[in-house]
Amino acid sequence: MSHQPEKPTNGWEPRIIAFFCNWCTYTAADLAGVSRLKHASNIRIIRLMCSGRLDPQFILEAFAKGADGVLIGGCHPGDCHYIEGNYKALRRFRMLKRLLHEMGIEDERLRLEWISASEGEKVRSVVNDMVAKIKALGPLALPSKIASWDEEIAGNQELALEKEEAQHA
Amino acid sequence: MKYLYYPGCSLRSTGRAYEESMLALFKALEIPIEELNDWNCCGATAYVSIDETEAFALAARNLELAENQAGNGTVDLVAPCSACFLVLTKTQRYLSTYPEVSRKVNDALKTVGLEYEGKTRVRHPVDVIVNDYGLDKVAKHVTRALKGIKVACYYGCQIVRPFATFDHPHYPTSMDRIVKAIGAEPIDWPLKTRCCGGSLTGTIQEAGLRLSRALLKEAEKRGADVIITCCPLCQHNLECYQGRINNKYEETIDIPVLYFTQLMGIAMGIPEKELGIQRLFRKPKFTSVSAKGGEAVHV
Amino acid sequence: MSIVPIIPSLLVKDSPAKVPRKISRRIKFESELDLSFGESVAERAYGENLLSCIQCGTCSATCPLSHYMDYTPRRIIAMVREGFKEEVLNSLTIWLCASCYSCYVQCPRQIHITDIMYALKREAIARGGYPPRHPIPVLAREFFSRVKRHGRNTESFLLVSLYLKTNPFAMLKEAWLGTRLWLSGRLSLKTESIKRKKELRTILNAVEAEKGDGHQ
Amino acid sequence: MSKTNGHEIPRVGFYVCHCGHNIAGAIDVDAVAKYVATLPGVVVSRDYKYMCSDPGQELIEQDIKDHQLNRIVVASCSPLLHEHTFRNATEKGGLNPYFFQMVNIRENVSWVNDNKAEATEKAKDLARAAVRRVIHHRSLEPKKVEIHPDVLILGGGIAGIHAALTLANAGKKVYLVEREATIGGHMAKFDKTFPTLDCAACILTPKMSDVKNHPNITLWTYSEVTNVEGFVGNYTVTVKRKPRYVIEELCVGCMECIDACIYKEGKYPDEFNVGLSKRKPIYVPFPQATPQVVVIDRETCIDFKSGKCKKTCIESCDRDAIDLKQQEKIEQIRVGTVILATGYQIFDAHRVPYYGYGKFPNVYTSLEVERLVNASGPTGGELILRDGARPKTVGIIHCVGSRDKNTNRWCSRTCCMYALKLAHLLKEHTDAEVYNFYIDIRAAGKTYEEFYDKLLDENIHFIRGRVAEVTNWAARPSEEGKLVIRVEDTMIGIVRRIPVDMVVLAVGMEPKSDAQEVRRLFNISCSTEGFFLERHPKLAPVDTFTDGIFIAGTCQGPKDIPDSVAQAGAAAAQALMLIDSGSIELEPNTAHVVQEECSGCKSCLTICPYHALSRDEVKQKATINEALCKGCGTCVAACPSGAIKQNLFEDEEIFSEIDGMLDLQLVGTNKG
Repeated sequence: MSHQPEKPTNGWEPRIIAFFCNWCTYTAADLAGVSRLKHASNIRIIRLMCSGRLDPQFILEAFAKGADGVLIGGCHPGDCHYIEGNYKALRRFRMLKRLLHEMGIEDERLRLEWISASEGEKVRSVVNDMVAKIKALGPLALPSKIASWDEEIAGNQELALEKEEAQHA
Repeated sequence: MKYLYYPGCSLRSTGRAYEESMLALFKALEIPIEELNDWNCCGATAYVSIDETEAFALAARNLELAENQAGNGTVDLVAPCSACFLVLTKTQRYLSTYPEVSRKVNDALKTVGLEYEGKTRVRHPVDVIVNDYGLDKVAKHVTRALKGIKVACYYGCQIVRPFATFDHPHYPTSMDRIVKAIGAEPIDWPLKTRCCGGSLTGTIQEAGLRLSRALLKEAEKRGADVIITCCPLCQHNLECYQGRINNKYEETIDIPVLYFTQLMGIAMGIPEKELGIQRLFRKPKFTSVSAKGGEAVHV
Repeated sequence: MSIVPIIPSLLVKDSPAKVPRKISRRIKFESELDLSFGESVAERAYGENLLSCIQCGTCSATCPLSHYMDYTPRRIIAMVREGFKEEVLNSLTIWLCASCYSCYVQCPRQIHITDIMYALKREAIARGGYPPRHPIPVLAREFFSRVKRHGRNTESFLLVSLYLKTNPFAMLKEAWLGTRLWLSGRLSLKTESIKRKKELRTILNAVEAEKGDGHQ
Repeated sequence: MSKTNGHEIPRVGFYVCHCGHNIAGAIDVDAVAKYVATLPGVVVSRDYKYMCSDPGQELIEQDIKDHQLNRIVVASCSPLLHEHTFRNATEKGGLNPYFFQMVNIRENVSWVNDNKAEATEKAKDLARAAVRRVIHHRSLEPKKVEIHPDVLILGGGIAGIHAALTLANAGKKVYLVEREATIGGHMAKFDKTFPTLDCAACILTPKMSDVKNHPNITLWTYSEVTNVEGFVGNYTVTVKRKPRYVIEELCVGCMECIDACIYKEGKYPDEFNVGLSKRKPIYVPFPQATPQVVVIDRETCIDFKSGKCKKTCIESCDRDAIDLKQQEKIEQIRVGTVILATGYQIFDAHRVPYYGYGKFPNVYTSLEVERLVNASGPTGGELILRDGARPKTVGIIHCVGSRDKNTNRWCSRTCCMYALKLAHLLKEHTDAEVYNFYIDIRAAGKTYEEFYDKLLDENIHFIRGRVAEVTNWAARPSEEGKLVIRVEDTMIGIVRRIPVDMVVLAVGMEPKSDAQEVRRLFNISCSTEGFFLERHPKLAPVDTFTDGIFIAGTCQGPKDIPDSVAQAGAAAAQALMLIDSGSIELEPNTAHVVQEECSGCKSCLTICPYHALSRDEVKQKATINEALCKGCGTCVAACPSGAIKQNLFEDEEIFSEIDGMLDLQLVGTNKG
């Protein structure tokens, strides 16, 4: 297993997982499509009924499985289809942001945006902006970091060395 | 708050009276202002016609120098000449709107170790007086009543559009409000933002003169005693070519054209000499009327 | 830069209502057009909306100079779009634009018409396709080189060199105004200049070096 | 392969749709199908021209039978469009419809990406995620809810009136709620209607009285909806009935009280005549107002302002209908469906000061001119200007506040035609020279073009050009005292100055200023422009994204009377469909508590906005009332022990979707 963070190479493209609520932001992304508003292809959208469904674990899972950024899209304050799910999302987002900060994950990698069903243009600009910012940061490569942390915790330095040697061979 | 002052080339020659009167006015109102060190040409109209990016770079150097001279925080750079004001605000707008412009200009600035961070705000003296200083305070400085004097406020094109935000691009009112504050009477004048002809009075002169003539005639028709402007080129066109317009089109127009700072200065009793009144070709006929408690008579 | 010589050929006359009684052949073949002209101008002039023009004529109607133009601004936009490069670059319209930005603020499609006019002027100057001794390009060139040398412009010197390069006799016509200006202290004969000239030149040279793809 | 819920071995069928050129033009669909075929669990992987077509759906049905498929994934357009279609196909093939997952590779991929290689990669990622997700899907039953047969219609303009009558005639009970003191809306203010030139009042007022007299319609004017709760089939709506200080049931509309008012003349701007005349504080909006009930405006009535009025109005009423102490009334109603027909407002011409509205008295908006030419208008149909003169020349400026990025971008659709109509009427009333200044004439409608032809024959001027300014700057003696219009005649290519006596601004239509509040109240969306958003622009033009809420008329976008009426009929039919079917199937995306895993911590109890969660005090565990649950999933995310599950959005489903998208391959292994 390699411990070096993957350096940004010419081939590297950030991967961003987006969680969009069904009523506002997902519809806005559809609108962006219908309006042919071209944007960076680095985003992968997961549809939830409400941003309130967003379990912080989903975000951690995304980072842990190799996402370079996570974007959350919900209805504007006061517009939630389920009255106040977006406020819950905001609270969890703030909490998680602090946690990620502790973990050394840059602020720009987790983003929350209120995008209403009519704001197809905003989907484009937010995605493009986020991709540009994450490109500037480079890969997060959390999976390999986690692997090295795990091994450190286990104190299993020898095993790590062995594996490295095996790879060189 | 201290303002930085960007004179521009015109205020050092044809627009000298504008500089003199503005500085005298700021002094009287106790608005602190200091000249921008080593400012260069803004990169006006003529320069843009040759190389636009270089023009942006010229303007950006001034913005950067202002930022530098001010130290930290934002800084207000006062540009009285309309053309300079436009070019500087436009540069700022385009630097923030078009990443390509911003990259080219900043790369060029970097070659001499400069970097513009976007902390300069370009201001026009009209904006500063109306929105920062306040007309209530202006009114308190008035010592000569200009009552009954009808003033046509001429904004010209480039201070209200398209990048300024302090007034309406079609129907600006800032100067009209200044005129009211100093006790004179602004007239309703539909041509207040119509072009005076700009540099065409020199190049394709007949077209330029006709534009100035339309402005002068309408001001005369609406009973203006004086036209005030806030741009050295407008002032030059409307004043210096009045004789030629009269000759050419058999008109008998005779309207003094003052900088708004001069009119304010007169109302505040600042000596004529400090306001550069002696440099005018057509002197205002009411300047000698001192109105200590009495009514000013306009001729 | 206000007192500049006048070229007799550019004097404005009221246009005759009568059409000259001469038959002329007017037709345009697609092969005579430069079909990429519109896009290339749009790209250079922050005219990203140029192609969205609906030909409503607001620009022409709000323009204080459109009645002196050979083509109204609206027609210039249409011609740029359709690739009438020769007509556009040889038109008087682009030189009559006084940069008052009326059209820029009122255009319902938010087309940066003033910027487009500048881009056309630059292209015309660059290829030399303007009338000889035309004062506007000469003025622009003189201004450009003075600022490049000194960092500032001295209006009096600008004018003198301009007269010499266009129409020396016109200087006499304007002399009275110059004298009055000089007497009232409004025409300085001292060369205006900045201190760090080298710094400025380095910046401008850097911009120039950056070019190369022909974009300005 | 990971476990499946049915303990069966997953057999996934995958289908990627070309959507003609829409998808196949931007994504290498063949490569996607070939790639998905290599994924674990996938038995069939195909690409097909149009998956939503009958043969496309049959393909799924047939494959389920032939290959014993137990999971289906279709990569095509947005699930908001065709999820239902493919669930049906899945069901027809013999599977539970929820063993299906959709991949959006059109709106989310092919339409927004230019680079074919990148788009194909993205499509593969999304397909892989869906394949992994669908394996976890469970068999579910849709939730059924009853539909309450009563309908609320908001807005009493022509659209609301028509929808109300349609439903009432079908035997349904309708509540028609109108904010103003009368129904009729904008149409009641119009003079003639294009292109037939029949009088608006003549065709509208009979319908207004039908509304008033219909036994199935409850008409509440001067009323506003303040709160909406519930969901499709079961809405509880709170209506505030503002006091009009006249008892509606007693007033017969004799108007003697108005004559008796201590104001001898009208003093305040008359809203119905758009400020062109004055009314008293006690008034009836217009002669045919429905209901025929007087209203007292507390803002202007002396008694409300000072308490020192002789109250002559009260004395004059022999039915004692005036009650100055009347309070507002709150009504609560239950309805199953709602039709919003809240209309539009005209563009405020002050926003384009270069046309001089508000500065020059002889510059009018088109709505003011409608009143001016109307026989019951402020001048009795005499066309005289504010200064008392008759105009000899009139300029009508089109597209004021339309097709302009600085104000409103859209075409208001009706202005061309009503401007033509006004041109005709002005010519007829005054024989003036009438100029139309237009950008394009849009006369697309049955017999509209013919109307335009007629106008041309009437010798009305049509100048193609957008006016730059209206001034009182006279450049010639002939322009003195006139309003001067400056325009380029773009057909001739020359700038013209045209002096006129009267300017008419053909103002556009825009969303009502409170459209956003109404939208929130009913939980629907607005388009970028601010009009209410329909579920699908072509196929569901009167539905919204919220079940049971329909839209009709100009609140959805600019349209003329025939189109508003057509939409109103359509909305009524949609409501009828729900009501008569008696019930509706809802997404089974509700949450439930797995009792064994619940620790009884109560974290979830306060979080539910619908109070669907409660605590079983005996078992010390949370339970969910599925009838109340709307399926947002907020409680699921909040449960610390993972005991709450949301159907269709279970943790495993979402985790597998995330994992599938990222397809983590640690260095050293081969990338798929």
